[in-house]
Amino acid sequence: MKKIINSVELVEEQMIEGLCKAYPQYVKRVEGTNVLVRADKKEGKVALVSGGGSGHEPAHAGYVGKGMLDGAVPGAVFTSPTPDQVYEAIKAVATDAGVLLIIKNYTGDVMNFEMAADMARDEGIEVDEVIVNDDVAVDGSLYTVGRRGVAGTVFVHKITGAKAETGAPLAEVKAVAEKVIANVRTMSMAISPCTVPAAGKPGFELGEDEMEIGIGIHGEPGTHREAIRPADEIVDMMLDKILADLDFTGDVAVMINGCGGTPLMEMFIVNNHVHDVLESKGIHVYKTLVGDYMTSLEMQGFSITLLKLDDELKALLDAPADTPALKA
Amino acid sequence: MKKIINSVELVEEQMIEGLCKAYPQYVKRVEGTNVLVRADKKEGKVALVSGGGSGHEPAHAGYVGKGMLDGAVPGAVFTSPTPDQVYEAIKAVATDAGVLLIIKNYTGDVMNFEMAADMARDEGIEVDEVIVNDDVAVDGSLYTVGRRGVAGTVFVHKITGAKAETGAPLAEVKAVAEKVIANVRTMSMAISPCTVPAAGKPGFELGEDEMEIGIGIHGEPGTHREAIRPADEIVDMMLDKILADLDFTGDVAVMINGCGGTPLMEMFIVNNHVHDVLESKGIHVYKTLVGDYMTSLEMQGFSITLLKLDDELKALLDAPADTPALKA
Amino acid sequence: MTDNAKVVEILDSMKKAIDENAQFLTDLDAAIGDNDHGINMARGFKKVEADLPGVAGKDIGAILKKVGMDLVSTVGGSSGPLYGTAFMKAGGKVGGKMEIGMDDFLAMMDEAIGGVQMRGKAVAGEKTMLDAMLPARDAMKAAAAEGKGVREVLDAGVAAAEAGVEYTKTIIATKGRASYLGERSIGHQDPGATSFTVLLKAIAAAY
Amino acid sequence: MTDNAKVVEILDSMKKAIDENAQFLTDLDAAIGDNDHGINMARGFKKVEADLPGVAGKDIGAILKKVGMDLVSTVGGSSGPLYGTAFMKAGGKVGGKMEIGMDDFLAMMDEAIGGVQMRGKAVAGEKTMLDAMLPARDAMKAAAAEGKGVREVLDAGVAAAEAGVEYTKTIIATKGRASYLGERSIGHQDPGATSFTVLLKAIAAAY
Ligand SMILES: Nc1ncnc2c1ncn2[C@@H]1O[C@H](COP(=O)(O)OP(=O)(O)O)[C@@H](O)[C@H]1O
Ligand SMILES: Nc1ncnc2c1ncn2[C@@H]1O[C@H](COP(=O)(O)OP(=O)(O)O)[C@@H](O)[C@H]1O
Ligand SMILES: [Mg+2]
Ligand SMILES: [Mg+2]
Ligand SMILES: [Mg+2]
Ligand SMILES: [Mg+2]
Repeated sequence: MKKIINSVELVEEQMIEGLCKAYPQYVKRVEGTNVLVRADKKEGKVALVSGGGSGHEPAHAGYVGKGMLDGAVPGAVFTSPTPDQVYEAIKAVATDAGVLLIIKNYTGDVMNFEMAADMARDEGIEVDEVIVNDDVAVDGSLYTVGRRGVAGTVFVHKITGAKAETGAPLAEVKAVAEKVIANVRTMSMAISPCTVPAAGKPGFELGEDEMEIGIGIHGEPGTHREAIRPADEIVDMMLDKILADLDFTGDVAVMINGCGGTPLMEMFIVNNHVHDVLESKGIHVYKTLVGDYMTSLEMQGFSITLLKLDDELKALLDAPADTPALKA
Repeated sequence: MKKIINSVELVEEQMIEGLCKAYPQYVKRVEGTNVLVRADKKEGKVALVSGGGSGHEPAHAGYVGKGMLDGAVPGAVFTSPTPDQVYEAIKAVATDAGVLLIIKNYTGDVMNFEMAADMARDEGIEVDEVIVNDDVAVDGSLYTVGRRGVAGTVFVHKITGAKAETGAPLAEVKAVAEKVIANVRTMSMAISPCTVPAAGKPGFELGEDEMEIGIGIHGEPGTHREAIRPADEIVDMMLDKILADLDFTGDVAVMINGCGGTPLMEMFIVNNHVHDVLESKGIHVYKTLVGDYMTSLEMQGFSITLLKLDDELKALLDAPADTPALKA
Repeated sequence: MTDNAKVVEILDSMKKAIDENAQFLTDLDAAIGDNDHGINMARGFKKVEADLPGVAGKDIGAILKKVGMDLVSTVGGSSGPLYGTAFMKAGGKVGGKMEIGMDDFLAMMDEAIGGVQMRGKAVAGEKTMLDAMLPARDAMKAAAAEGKGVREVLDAGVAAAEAGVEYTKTIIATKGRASYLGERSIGHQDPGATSFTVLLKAIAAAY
Repeated sequence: MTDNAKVVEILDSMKKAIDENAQFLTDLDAAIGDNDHGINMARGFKKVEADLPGVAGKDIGAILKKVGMDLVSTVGGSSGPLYGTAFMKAGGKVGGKMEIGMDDFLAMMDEAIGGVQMRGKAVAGEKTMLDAMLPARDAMKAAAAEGKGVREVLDAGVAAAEAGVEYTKTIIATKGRASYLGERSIGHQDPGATSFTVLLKAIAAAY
């Protein structure tokens, strides 16, 4: 394992500190916790809290700021944060308008966030939640835990954050979040694995010419493995899966998300074909994001996210946001 | 070589197309060229043109937009663009206020850009140039070609772009660019190489526990190679070299730049110690940028850039910028 | 059968057993999950060990509740809330007691399993820790009903847990992260079922 | 000695020689530069080859100017302006001529070298293409002065160029990208000196 770190025990702590030092104008750390909240607490609006394991940077702390999240809770690398930490975040950001938790659909995340929500409710804080499950790679049937929450979560942060910023009541903010969740789909692939620092070795191995299709953001195996193909064919395969899942005819937002180790050049090559395919199918791209938004440490690969837009979602997507990792 | 591309011949073309499709609100391609210019040409101000080989994304096209560049010229991967392309860029963006070329100090870049400048002057266009040479890793003595231009170039784009946006005359815009160049220093390292697509194999090899100190943004060898050490020790070594070169006492801007394959988590860990060291030496960090600003394909590593600030540079650094890769 | 000092002793040896198996548990999780189960459990029991001196003199219920809270607040992931709740529930069953017997222990197992099922909403056959916990509990109850001694009862539990782990290799995961693999999860044993077996063995070894 | 048809033939064989050596030249550049010299040169000569039919009937000056412009507009990097200028300058020396002799050729070499020095501001001993060009030019002039035949003159040039390449292994680069390496550049031969030798060999092979 070759990493630019000091020790595997200090990775999360020094990452949090380094992030706070980089962006004092945006975030501050709640003392004695790993929780990051807006440098200036905004009253009179629903507060948004999200989080998950570390290793997905800039998610989630990079989205704390005006028009997006009020608090972010990073756990250990690829491990859901614990309830006490989430509870601290809720307490720190709570306003009279209530708190909305944006949870990615993993058993661990859901359990830890819900335990925290219970603790906060016991204190009289109004807390509600939404669960993001945009990954079309996995079976979403009733006989599984459902789809994973992956890069589409960033659209949920952006749009729900814009809605919250308007001062809308909790129920309306939640409704917008659920609208995004209902309309967002993602599919991922990787050509190289990533190594959880404490594990010391990669979570999986890929042959010199292999790729993993449908991989999760924690390096969880995907739908299948096959020999690497030209980028356009990979895009075709991934879009087929996304477009089979939801009718995207009309306007969409596109996110080409890098997994952490992917050069931007390759993401633009991917984007080139994504646009061509969508256009050929009568789907109009209203806005595109290309970059590292929800990563998996140093993994090389990308995900494609499509979000179906109506006028409300367009306006909220375009609304101002000022955070370390996303500005609009 | 494992890459998400279609063919080595199409890499630059499809990257450019993918970038244009992602950001039509910012950039458009000059027909029949590889040149990218602002979607809306701004008259009445000095126009800035930069460029270099491809493979440094988001540089340089990612910095085209309000408050930064007017035109960017990407060459083949890691290869300076040719004079005809640079000339097309100059022609496309030229205003009555003149054109300033921001060139990184490589023999090839300087020759190609200067040939283009000559061609443009023959057409009656007022063209001037600055040459960025921020890399303290290499000997800047008179007996060499001098220092390389690396990540500090992004600060030159940002600050010079802000100055140009005020409508200042060419001489003043150039003077600000030279002030930035005089006050910016960078040092880089890598723990893994990168592969130029057409070359098909890495430009160098590193042992399982080796790192290259002082590496260039095209994977050029650096000052030396040694066994990898804890991040803080690497930072100490790099900062020593930077701080020995210029007295940074006072206010500085910091850029922790990823080489393309480096996870943000590691960059934040680096930033954590950079801030601690600077503070301990009485250097105050006014602003920090952490991310992929000037990359080397998928190389894993980072650079530290320090820019010494006075009030003028602070104001220009903070001035609005709206580009795909940098917003202020 | 067991006083509070012995409970502390057992918790100490659980910590050691988890450490010894951390790499193994993580490797199992790499195959069908996210490469962290052993790391998570080790982080949790490190905190447990650090806090034990502070609660060692207290009643068994208080000790186990503290263990549960430590696990909930340090393990994270799925196993944190699950094991944390299991220990808290088990502790809740024996609040105030300085000594417990086999009946208490079996009732605590019921409570722990109830906690896991309340949180995780899984049933038998979904390739989770329950596939070791449920057969172990049943085997121990049966052995106890036959009047077997403590060590024999615990050995029966360990044997059933181990069989449960083997069984997890044969089934598709429908809960937890391994469920994303569908058919590809077959052939791999469940990390959580394995860590439960490690913990139960640490208990058995104390008798 | 050489008419315009033969020039086209030689340019064709230059293209083949560059292709054959592209990987080698790139590998040399990987060691002390940025891993692209062969790629750059091959891209340039591909364009040259494509454009040759369009200028084949023209005078030698026009042909070489076109070659120079093609190289300038496709090679990029340092070698593009340098070789491009070299060919353009050489062509400038023989504008209008449909046939040239040894005197013309040596004058063209002078012009080409002058162009490279004007652009790159390097002198002998800086570990660049000049360390093959200068000795080759001098050796050819000397051989011509001795009244040697074309093939002998060119062979003398190739031998001197090859010796120049060997010499580049022994010196520190002070121009071009390899200069960043300082002492570490010693032991490696210069890619540009090597590509010049490849081109000169292609000329020699035509006689
Ligand atoms: N719903 C559930 N009910 C019971 N046990 C579960 C459930 N979900 C997961 N587990 C257990 O948790 C284990 C994984 O724990 P761990 O790797 O620490 O958490 P995570 O999956 O969040 O990374 C699985 O092997 C399984 O035994
Ligand atoms: N100033 C110079 N004068 C003469 N030749 C030079 C000069 N700088 C570089 N070269 C030649 O150019 C070669 C490198 O060409 P190439 O790799 O194509 O360009 P780049 O260095 O821009 O990548 C060097 O090996 C050297 O021979
Ligand atoms: Mg986990
Ligand atoms: Mg080059
Ligand atoms: Mg796990
Ligand atoms: Mg080169």
